[in-house]
Amino acid sequence: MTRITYRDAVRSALREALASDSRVFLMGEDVGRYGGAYAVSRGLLEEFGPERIRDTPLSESAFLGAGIGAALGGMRPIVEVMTVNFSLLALDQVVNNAATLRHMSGGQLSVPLVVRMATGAGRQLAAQHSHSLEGWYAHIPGIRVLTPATVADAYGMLLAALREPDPVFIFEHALLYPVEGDFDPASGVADIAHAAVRRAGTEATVIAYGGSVGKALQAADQLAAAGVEVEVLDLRTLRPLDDETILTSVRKTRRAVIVDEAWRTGSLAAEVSARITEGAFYDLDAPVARVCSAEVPIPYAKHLEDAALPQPAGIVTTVRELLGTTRG
Amino acid sequence: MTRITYRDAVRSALREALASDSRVFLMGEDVGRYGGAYAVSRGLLEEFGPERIRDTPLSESAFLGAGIGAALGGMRPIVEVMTVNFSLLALDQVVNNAATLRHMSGGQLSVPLVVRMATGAGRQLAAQHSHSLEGWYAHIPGIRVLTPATVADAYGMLLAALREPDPVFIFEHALLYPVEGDFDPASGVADIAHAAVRRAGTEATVIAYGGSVGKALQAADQLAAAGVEVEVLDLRTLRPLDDETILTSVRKTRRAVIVDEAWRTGSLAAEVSARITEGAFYDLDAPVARVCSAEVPIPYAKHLEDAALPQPAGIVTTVRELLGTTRG
Amino acid sequence: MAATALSPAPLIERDHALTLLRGMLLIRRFEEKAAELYSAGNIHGFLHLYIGQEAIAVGALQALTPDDAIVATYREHGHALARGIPAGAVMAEMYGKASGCSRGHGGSMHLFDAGRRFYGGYAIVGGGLPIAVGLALADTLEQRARVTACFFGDGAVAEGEFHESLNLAALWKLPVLFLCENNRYAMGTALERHQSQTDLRAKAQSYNVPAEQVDGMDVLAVQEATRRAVDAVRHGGGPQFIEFLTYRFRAHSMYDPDLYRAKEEIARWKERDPISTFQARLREAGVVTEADVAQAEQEVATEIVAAVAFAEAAPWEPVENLLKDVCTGAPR
Amino acid sequence: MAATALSPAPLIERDHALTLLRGMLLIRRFEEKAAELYSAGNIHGFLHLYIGQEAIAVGALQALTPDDAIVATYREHGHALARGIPAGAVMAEMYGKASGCSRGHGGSMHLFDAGRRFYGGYAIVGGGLPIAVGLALADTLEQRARVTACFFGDGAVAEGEFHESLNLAALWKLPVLFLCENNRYAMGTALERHQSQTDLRAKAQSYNVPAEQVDGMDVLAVQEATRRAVDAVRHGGGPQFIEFLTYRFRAHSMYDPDLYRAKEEIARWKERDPISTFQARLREAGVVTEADVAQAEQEVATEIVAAVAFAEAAPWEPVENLLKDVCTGAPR
Ligand SMILES: Cc1ncc(C[n+]2csc(CCOP(=O)(O)OP(=O)(O)O)c2C)c(N)n1
Ligand SMILES: Cc1ncc(C[n+]2csc(CCOP(=O)(O)OP(=O)(O)O)c2C)c(N)n1
Ligand SMILES: [Mg+2]
Ligand SMILES: [Mg+2]
Repeated sequence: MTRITYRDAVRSALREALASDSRVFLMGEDVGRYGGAYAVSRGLLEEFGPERIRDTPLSESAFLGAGIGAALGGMRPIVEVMTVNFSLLALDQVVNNAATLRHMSGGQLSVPLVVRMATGAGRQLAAQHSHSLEGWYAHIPGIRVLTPATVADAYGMLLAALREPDPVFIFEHALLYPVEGDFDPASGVADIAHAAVRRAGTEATVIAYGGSVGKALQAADQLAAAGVEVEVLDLRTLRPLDDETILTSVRKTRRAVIVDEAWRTGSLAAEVSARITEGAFYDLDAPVARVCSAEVPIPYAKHLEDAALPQPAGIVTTVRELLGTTRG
Repeated sequence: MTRITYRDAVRSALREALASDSRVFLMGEDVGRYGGAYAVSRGLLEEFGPERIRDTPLSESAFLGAGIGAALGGMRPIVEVMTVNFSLLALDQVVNNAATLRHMSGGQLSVPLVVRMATGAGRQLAAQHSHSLEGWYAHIPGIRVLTPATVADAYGMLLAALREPDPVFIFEHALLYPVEGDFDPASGVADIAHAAVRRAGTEATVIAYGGSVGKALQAADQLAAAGVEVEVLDLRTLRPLDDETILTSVRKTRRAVIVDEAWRTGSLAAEVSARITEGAFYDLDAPVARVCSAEVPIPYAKHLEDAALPQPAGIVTTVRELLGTTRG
Repeated sequence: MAATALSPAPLIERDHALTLLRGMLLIRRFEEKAAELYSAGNIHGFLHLYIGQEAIAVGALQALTPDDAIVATYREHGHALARGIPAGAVMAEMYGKASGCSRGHGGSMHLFDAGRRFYGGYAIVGGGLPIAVGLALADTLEQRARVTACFFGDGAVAEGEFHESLNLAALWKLPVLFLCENNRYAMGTALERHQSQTDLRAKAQSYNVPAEQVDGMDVLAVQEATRRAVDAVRHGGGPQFIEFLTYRFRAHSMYDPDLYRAKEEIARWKERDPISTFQARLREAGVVTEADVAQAEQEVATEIVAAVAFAEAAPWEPVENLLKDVCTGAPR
Repeated sequence: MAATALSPAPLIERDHALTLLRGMLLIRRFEEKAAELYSAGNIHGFLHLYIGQEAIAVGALQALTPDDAIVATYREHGHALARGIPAGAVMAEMYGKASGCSRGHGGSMHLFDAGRRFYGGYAIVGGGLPIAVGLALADTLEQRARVTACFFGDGAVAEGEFHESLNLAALWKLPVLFLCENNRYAMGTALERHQSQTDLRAKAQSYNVPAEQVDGMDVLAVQEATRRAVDAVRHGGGPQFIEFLTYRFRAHSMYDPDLYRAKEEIARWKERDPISTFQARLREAGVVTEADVAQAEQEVATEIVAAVAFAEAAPWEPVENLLKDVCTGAPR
């Protein structure tokens, strides 16, 4: 076990995949000479050459679509879309091709494509560079959506994604890249079927994913200091959702708060809330609550951005309110 | 009061808008010579000329973006995107420009743009031509989302949209175009702030929008024949949602079923469910239920497509289950 | 557009002539039948007929080997049949049957045959081009001398995906053959009202992609031009672009009242019918006889009767299978 | 690229020369200060410096009237300042203050000034082009003889939105001036690795849009070429395209370690610094004196000190206003 950054974990998985399977290649804007906008692929061009570490023009739709085509052609492409914000330009390829080809062809075709992208806000990048659209992707049948929140998952989930015969979209929260965590180089492929309990607790379940898991844990610490033990669940995979782990926890704690950096209306948090209602209504002591982003194009100024995004303090307050509702 | 089709109602509103405001113009693929893919704009080219009824090339991103620019330039553009399926190609302009410009410019800019598009499945058009993505649009702060379900709304909501200083997206379910309904030519601008009770009832609230309202009413008829009176609510406007009307109804009936033609996971139905839980948890006699599309690229074959989409029978069954839960 | 001059020598070898003729006839009669079945309510959804453009699919696919790949649009019955997908499998698909080439999931707009490397069937205009680029990229990476042929219409040329795909293919010198079927209309919008530059070769050239303009009503011209282009592509020359000048004789789809084209324009183009003109040339040149043509018609008719019978008799996909092929199994 | 020859006669009238010089100096010094403030933690987010490209914004905007419109990218401090947005309002924006030209909502990448018809500040590459087309469409529909100038980089040329926008503008003969600042890199990707055809005029020409290539390091050449193009656009000639050959002297953004460019390449381009070469030419031609230059520097320095002071003193947007300008009021 060593300590490495999330960025290095992704790079290690890329390197391992490239080294062990000649069908694997990486393409995207500035993944080569530049080393990746977030320095994730730094050094890989030198190691694997320009055929397998391919810088693309600014053409999100074409190179994501080309990833689909290359997958159809037997390769195992890893497409890096620099950030989720730019992936809007390629959504047609995602929704209409990547997600449909297997079913629409009557099961003949397979699209073993992995798409990685940075997501999230929190760096004062303003309205066009701060989206959290993972929830949109989770709406699409035919693809899988992963949101590694830890160093171990950043590594293991990418390796797992490469084993899937269907398109897998991996969202890496940009604030996680420099974060350090424990890493076992022998850990290998991660389980991508289950959510994980990141902290056990009894009084409420705080459900989060990606960049919000850390905030949920911070809130849990603060609550624990005041004697309130909450369980923190990391969804890990947004599609398909692991209902069982969610419901098991909520049935135990009888209260749930979902944290989601997306705008509240139509967020993935709404889906989780609906599922909890559908699956554990009679076990709930209080309504399911959500802590999401304010419904505003994320502003540049720090104090405004902070106010727009979920924060540990807001999670703490919401948990307290939930407890208050039924206790007091 | 006369009876006209939904298609004619949209055309009447377009004609009225074009006649009364020289800043209004219509652009989109085949809106002119062809008369619109759904014949909505037939005759308008002859009446208003090619400057104001503009056929565009197949360039969804550019002509939707040009609509934004023209709105900034003082016009009142109506952009027709032939169907929601193709709007994926223009989502960058929607999310990053139309929705952000007012806020991102510190309130200096206004984008009085109206975008209309056909939506929905049910005509055996298969995976790439059967999307219901209104829920995605409803996620975006900075725009309004309307889903007229009646002839009166098809007319009045378009006129209302043209009065808004912000971008308004109108989703017209393609199956509604030939449907006839009552129309009062003097009705003018519709209220777009409120949901509407389409049928009063007491035992459950069936919440629907757009093309699903008719199915909800059919289900209500069947239930009524069996002595179960449900209330049918037409959301009408998906963003912003009219929480008050929803909660008032659900507090009365104590049970809710949401019908949504979108895929279940991450549907607008999830949002409505979450809001009901948040706002009326203690008034509920049973968990909120959803009737949505199956999570599959919509197949071509009729029996498969029918099985994939919400149907009145499924709504009836779901209502009965809800009632059963607490009664039996 | 230039009409191809009759070759002085026997224009073409008899067997091959009959292959081409039968290929075009199969498409024509198949689609006539499909239109009939559509009106009768046996086929639904959208149905885009290829009638008038048959020389392109038939001529171009002659130039490809079974190892090459094909990407087409929603107007792809012709390409599917010319590629050798059995008429029965295509018809059954349009009936929505489980024996259809896409198990009834796709319908007319989404024909697939993985074994024949027929990769669909794309109904979002321009959406197939990046896929073709990717298929070619796979071949390049694996150093396989295969070609990916990508068919699309003049309307697709306006889409951003066209632009991005041509640049990418050219930049990376990928073995893609871009085949533009310029039938002068994108739905009801005439070429000069959707392209500021109507000579579409100019587009390709702006990416440094060699481009040719070919009479799309002449199956031999199509075949020859495609052979040359395939040859260049296969030998590492990077992508090529061919603009076929053609016309659809029918409306855009079965929904289209076709009010935007002048009757005379349609009539003028019908004089250049790729099938009747080819037949006439062959007969004039003495390559085939009246009886040969009659026999070809007869064979095609029989094939179509069999295709319809196959489709009629074919089973439906059980509703229980609805969610079967969305993803593969559970995640590991 | 061709260097513009020195005019034999007095190259330029003194006042105008000083205007241009001061304009460029203001951008240069402003950005040097911004970089300093970024490192000091007063400015955050992304910061893309324009240093090296000043001749383009300054020269081009000379050719526009206050009635014309401007659309720019995330690298737009130069355009904003050249358009006359007060340096204080731009600096306050970068501080995230309510007195910023976008009330602190936009930051460096999203500068707006409706009154000056400065429509932003687009950070999705290519995303501003359709907006410019629409602004021009509004002018055409209202029969106003206004021009919309749209700035973008060489990288944007690969995006589908570039293609769609040029076709639309050309097809409808809209008064858009497409101004491509070809600084030879899209982030770390060199022109020849993102464009199959590196002569970008060929792209414009493929839409029948007249295109010129101009030395973007020569403010006078920029100004003259833009004037000619604006003239053609304003008089109904439809869109025009200018490719300015230029170079950014700094990294792509403050995050960029700039490892992909050769030191010598950077050094070579720095010899063609648009400010120092212009100063030298003016002095050689006797149009301005050393003292003039010193005074210009002094004025600019003063302006920047004032801008920083303004930004420092400016108020924050109250958090209560967070949701204020998302939509206007409640729906009626
Ligand atoms: C992106 C997109 N926009 C619009 C449509 C609707 N549509 C279907 S076919 C078509 C015309 C396409 O014309 P062209 O590319 O010339 O092909 P053709 O139909 O002539 O074969 C249009 C507008 C679509 N399918 N996809
Ligand atoms: C659609 C999109 N893709 C990727 C990015 C990330 N990105 C920002 S600037 C840039 C390079 C743009 O190069 P160019 O257009 O030449 O402009 P320059 O930065 O040289 O001024 C990239 C890739 C983006 N902002 N938008
Ligand atoms: Mg066409
Ligand atoms: Mg550049």
